[in-house]
Amino acid sequence: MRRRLAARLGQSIVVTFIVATISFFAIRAAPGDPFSYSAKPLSQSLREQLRRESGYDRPMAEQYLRYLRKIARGDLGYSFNKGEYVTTALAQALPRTLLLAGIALVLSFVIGIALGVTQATRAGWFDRMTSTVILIFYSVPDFWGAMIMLTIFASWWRLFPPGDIVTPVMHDYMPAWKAFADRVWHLILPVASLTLLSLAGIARYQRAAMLDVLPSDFIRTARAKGVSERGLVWRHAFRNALTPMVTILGLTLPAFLGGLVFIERVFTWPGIGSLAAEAIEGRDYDLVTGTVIVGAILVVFGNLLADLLHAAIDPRVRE
Amino acid sequence: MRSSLSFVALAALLTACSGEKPANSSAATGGTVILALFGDAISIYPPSIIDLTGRLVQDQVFDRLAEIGQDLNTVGDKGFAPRLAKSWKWASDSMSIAFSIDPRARWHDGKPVTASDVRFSLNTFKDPKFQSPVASLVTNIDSVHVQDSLTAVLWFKKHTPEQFYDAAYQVIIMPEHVYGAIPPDQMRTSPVARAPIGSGRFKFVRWDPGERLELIADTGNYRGRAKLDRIIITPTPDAAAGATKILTGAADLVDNYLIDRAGELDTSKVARRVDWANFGAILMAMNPNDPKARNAPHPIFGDLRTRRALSMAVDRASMLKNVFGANGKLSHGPFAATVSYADTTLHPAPYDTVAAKALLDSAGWRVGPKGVRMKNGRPLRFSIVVSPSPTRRRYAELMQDQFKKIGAQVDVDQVDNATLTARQNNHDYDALMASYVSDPAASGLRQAWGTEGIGPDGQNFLRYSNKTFDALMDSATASFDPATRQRYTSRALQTVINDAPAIFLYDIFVVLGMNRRIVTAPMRTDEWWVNLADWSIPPDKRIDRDKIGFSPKR
Amino acid sequence: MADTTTASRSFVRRLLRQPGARWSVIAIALLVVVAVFGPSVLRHIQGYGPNDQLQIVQLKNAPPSWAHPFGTDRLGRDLLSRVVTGAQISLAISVVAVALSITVGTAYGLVSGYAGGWVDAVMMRILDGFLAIPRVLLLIALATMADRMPLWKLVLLIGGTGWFGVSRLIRAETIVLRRSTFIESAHALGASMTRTMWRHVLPNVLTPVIVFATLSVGNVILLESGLSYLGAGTKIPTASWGAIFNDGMGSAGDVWWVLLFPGLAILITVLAFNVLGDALRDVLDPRHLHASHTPQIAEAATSATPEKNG
Amino acid sequence: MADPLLSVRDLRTFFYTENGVARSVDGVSFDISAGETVGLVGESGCGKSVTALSLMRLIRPPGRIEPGSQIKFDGLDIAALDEKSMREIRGARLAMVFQEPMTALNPVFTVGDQIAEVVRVHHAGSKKEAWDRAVKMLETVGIPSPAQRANEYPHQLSGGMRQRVVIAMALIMNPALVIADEPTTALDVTIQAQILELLRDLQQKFGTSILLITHDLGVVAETASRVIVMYGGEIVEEAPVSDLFARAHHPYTEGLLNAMPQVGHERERLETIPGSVPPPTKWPQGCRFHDRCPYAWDRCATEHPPLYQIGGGHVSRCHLAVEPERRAQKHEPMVVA
Repeated sequence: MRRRLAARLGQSIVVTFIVATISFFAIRAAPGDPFSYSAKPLSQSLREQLRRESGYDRPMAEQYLRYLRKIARGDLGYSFNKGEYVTTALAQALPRTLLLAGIALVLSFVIGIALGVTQATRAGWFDRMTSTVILIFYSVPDFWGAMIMLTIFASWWRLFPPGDIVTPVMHDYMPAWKAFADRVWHLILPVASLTLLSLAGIARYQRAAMLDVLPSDFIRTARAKGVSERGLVWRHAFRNALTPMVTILGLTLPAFLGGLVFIERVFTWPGIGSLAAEAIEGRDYDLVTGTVIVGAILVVFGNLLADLLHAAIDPRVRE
Repeated sequence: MRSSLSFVALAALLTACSGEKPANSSAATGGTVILALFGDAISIYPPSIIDLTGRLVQDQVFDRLAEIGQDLNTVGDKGFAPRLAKSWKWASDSMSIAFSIDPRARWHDGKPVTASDVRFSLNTFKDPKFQSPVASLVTNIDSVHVQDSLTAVLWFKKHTPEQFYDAAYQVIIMPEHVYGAIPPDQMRTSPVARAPIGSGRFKFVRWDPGERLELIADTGNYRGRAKLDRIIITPTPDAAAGATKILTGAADLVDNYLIDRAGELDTSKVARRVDWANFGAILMAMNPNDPKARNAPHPIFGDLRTRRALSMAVDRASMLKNVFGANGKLSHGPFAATVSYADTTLHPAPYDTVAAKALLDSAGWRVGPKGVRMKNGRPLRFSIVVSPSPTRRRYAELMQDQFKKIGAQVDVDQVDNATLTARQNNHDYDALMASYVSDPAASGLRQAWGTEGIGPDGQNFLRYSNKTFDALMDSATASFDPATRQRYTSRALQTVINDAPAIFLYDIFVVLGMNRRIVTAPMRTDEWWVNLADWSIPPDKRIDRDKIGFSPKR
Repeated sequence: MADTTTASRSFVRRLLRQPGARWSVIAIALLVVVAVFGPSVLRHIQGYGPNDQLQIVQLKNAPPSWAHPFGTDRLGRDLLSRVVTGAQISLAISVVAVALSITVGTAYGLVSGYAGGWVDAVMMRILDGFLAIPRVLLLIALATMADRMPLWKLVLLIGGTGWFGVSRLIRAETIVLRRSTFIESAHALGASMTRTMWRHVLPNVLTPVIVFATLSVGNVILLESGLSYLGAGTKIPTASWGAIFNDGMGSAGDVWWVLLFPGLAILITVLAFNVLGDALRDVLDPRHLHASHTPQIAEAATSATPEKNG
Repeated sequence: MADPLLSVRDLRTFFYTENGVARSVDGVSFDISAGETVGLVGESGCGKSVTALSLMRLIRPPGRIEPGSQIKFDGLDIAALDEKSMREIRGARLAMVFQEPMTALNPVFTVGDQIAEVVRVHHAGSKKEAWDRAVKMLETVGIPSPAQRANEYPHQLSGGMRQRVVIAMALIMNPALVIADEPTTALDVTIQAQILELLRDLQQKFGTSILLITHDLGVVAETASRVIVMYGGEIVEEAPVSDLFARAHHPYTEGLLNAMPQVGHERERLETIPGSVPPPTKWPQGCRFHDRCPYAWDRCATEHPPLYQIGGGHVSRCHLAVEPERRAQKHEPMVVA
């Protein structure tokens, strides 16, 4: 187990470096460099100076090696548009994204799994109806879904705030419990949108996984032992259907982060997704590679976590 | 680079520790106003400020020597109001002006404002290392002489009508003891540049880029405490989100309300509509040079007949109605109608597709297969570069179809703002939807359209060049008689219109969404925010966030 | 011969018996008809095209009427002809992009799986890298960094970022088959490598690839609309559904038709392809999830299922 | 004779599929006495397993036990029992040993846990007691170092061990009747013998009745006292085991016996019954075996034979019982696959 973990860890680090390489070359495939697109009016001489300082005038191979060395040191560069180190900007945005994404991820898995299991065990109109509703959610563009939520619950029916992480200004002056409530109040719409849009996929998988497990011989064995239906579903079938779900957890992470870009944008949530969109628009090279690398690290280590969970659930992969 | 940055980080830490005096709001003062602005500031260090949000912050945190009057007169010192200079004295030959600093003026860190700060600021603005966009405007100032700690004498190279304007208005006075410590080439990445200390009626508190920028009233300000306690700027690039914020009261002001939805403001109980026209205008620039072979004339726009034909092919009045409804303002030429030297009797060539087609025929563009005109085997095809701004994009799309009707095939090239700026600076475009902010001074016109403005640091990005125009503007700016100035200026403007270097579309017209509880002070044409310190919120209308005063944060 | 026809007939029957499959097949067939003939028929009837601005003042945001059943947009263009043309453009984008993804993914997977050894290891790590980057992020990065974007470039981008999952699947299947005896015997008989691949590997992966492709079409339509929302879509005034939808944003709430019709078009199409994909999967491969013959393929199959935004 | 432990009357279990109604079990009646071992034989598709599942009431939709069927077990009518009472019987009084030890155990729980679960769901002891009983039961079924094995997962055990676990699970509540559905099919020959041996020992030890379902007559010969042969969803022959081997009456039984490898009698090749079992949606008219029968005559195609009494406790569903002379006219069956 320990060896397997070490191997997976090593693999994760390798993948992270590959992602760094991909983003390095992808960005350099585009015409120009950060200084030819800087929003600030820079004179030709200053541009040249900046290029020299940042090493953009060096051969590609040398730039790449320097870049890898920097990354290995944990230095992701400097954002000229934001005027701060990329790591600083990321450190600021990451907790917000993790808060939003973490809650939504847990909720969408819990609700999605519960829904999928219920569907699988209750054939008939309930299954058909929920499947249809779920498929509709699955087929709606993320930003559209989020915009509809925003319009209904923030514009028409002003139950929730139309964006931001906390009430601007007032949050700082609230007593602790109120500040907490304020945070929750701001979280509800983006979390609900993200959850609704991602739980659709999860429920679909869970339903399929349950339908796969339910006809198994060991379920029949359990039934023959006198185990109740609830015990069959939630103890015997569920544990087994969870195994593929853990793999799904790892595999949905990139898609989930992709959806996050839209949700953060619609709800003006200043997390990694907004940062990435902003960085790309501003051609902030170091910030672009930084967000991509952090996104990839989230995915890669999410997969690692999924692997560990897999081992925890399924004794067959434990050795 | 790394070590120097950590040094300035330390400096920032030290400045951040300087205490703020708690004081509570009263009946006369109080209120927190949240501004949901389209973009975050790019820079808030005065010499490198280029965007509106940055200017807004600058105008609250910093002062000039004197402030331009509501009529925006730039000639002489008529209308100018004292700011850091409580008074000024012209030398008899007008080659120098002695400014007396208000002895009550203090920087936000408590140190007094001195004449050497004036000298420092002027030198900073002139220093080419800072790349200040206004560097070329202050070239007429020769030097600053510190006569005593409260008297700065500015010397000019020559006596010009706008020399006072150049000196008193274009230069922002900054504290030498704060900014002087940092070498110019490190200013770019210095935290000091991001935590300004000035003498204005609001002082800077914090800036989380992309999220919020906070200013609070400087309670001991020499010009009086601002009536509001606090200003928060939250960048809101999504216009629909901005609209929702203002209609729900989450924000107090949106600076660019969706023009199609302006009607919502009229019916809202929370917000109201404030129309504001500024010095901006939008035009479609036609590159006089071939973007591929830099010094060759442009294969399409090199010909005056073609440029005029294209100008006449678009129905500017209908497009204005489509985009702005009844509220739009049609451009009269290369200037905004709000500037003092505007001549609204001028008009670009009228909408006339028949004439436009005839002109194209005479220029050799014959209708070819599929309706696209051809000349020497080359189709009449060009692209319009446009930023994501919804109105400009809509104009580009409207023109695209109208050009098609006279046989020109147009591609609309929508790019992000950074790319647009880059391509504008590199002259890498056929046509480009540009915003053009008229300088309130006629001399600015010379910078923007004259031959002298061509070059990497100049403002004539269009590279329009006409000797007649240059001569007329020389005569205009040299004259001290307003009527004569205007006569020459009008003729110069007509010259540009005749040359059709661009299609002059509309004067920028902005709908501000404003919370109803705010009582505004007079808004100036160039900057609606200029009297923000005098905006107020009546005590009976204050909401929670207006009542927090300066009580320290949790 | 007779065998295959009855087999395919029973396949169709089984497919149509899946819940919603009949409905989705009808919807897709209709869409294809509309996409192929709709634009030219409409142009013939109406006398104008999807990009023609009819009356920029009087017909700005005109509500649905007899002359303009879907209403007009803010540039005075007929929304019906735009949505119909959008069917052609959006379907073309997705089909070509998906075809591209599958071609590239198949080639990559075949080479990797067949080569084995360190070549395979390197190719797979690279793939892991691509799979770890959210596709939306990769796409907007590439789309905004590359200046101008004609339609073919958009197709290239979408297709070029959609092959990672499918190549994993192909690789897994290739490895299984390479190890199995009949490939060895085919080799012994002197069959060339390419021939072996064609004859043995491709038929075996056809099923998951078909399912993947069907589900991908809907996914690409969503991606295209998402890119348009972020302002990185096709060139103006191309009437792709994402672009039409994007045009409608920012209009007041009472101009509902500019959002409703393109939105419905996207929703119905994506829904139809998803339902069909599900049905195909259930019919072609009942043990689709984890009960596949090898765990490797099971994992690859799940990863090859196109995730929304994935 | 006392009331039998199990008494099945006219059991009919049909599946309502897209291709029609599958009459998998179609009017089966038999008894099992306490302590008795009965073999139920037939090819796959004859309805043996469905019969077993019907007795356990484990038939899932689209299948159902038809009204009118009667399963009397221990004085209760299982066919009419509510689900809750049925659950109390399952695993406790009536247990089942399944065919595939590989898949019959849940891969994610330890074997001890799975055995103890039976005790727990029947509220027969605390968690600890249940575990202890499970370990003891593992010992009883002959698993070495049971305390350690109880903590292992199914995939860590060999096939034979797993089948012992399944048997332990079935017997832990000391049920009155164990239905063993092909308990040895998936195992290799030496293990098979061990498992059968185990079953016999346990039966003697606990006095359990066993319904042994198998396609292998050899297994029956070693274990059972009475044999029921099923074909086409019906019982075609029933006899004491010695009787059946000595005087098989039904041509189907005859075919099964001929297909059986016999120790000591090296034959060139084993005979097989020509053709295959028809799908349960399309049982043939008349005798359901007639198209594969080497003696079939016209009567067989039209008249469905009843169960003829042929001797003490020996019945056969074949018209040969009334027209024995036909046995001389052996011919090729009508349908040859």
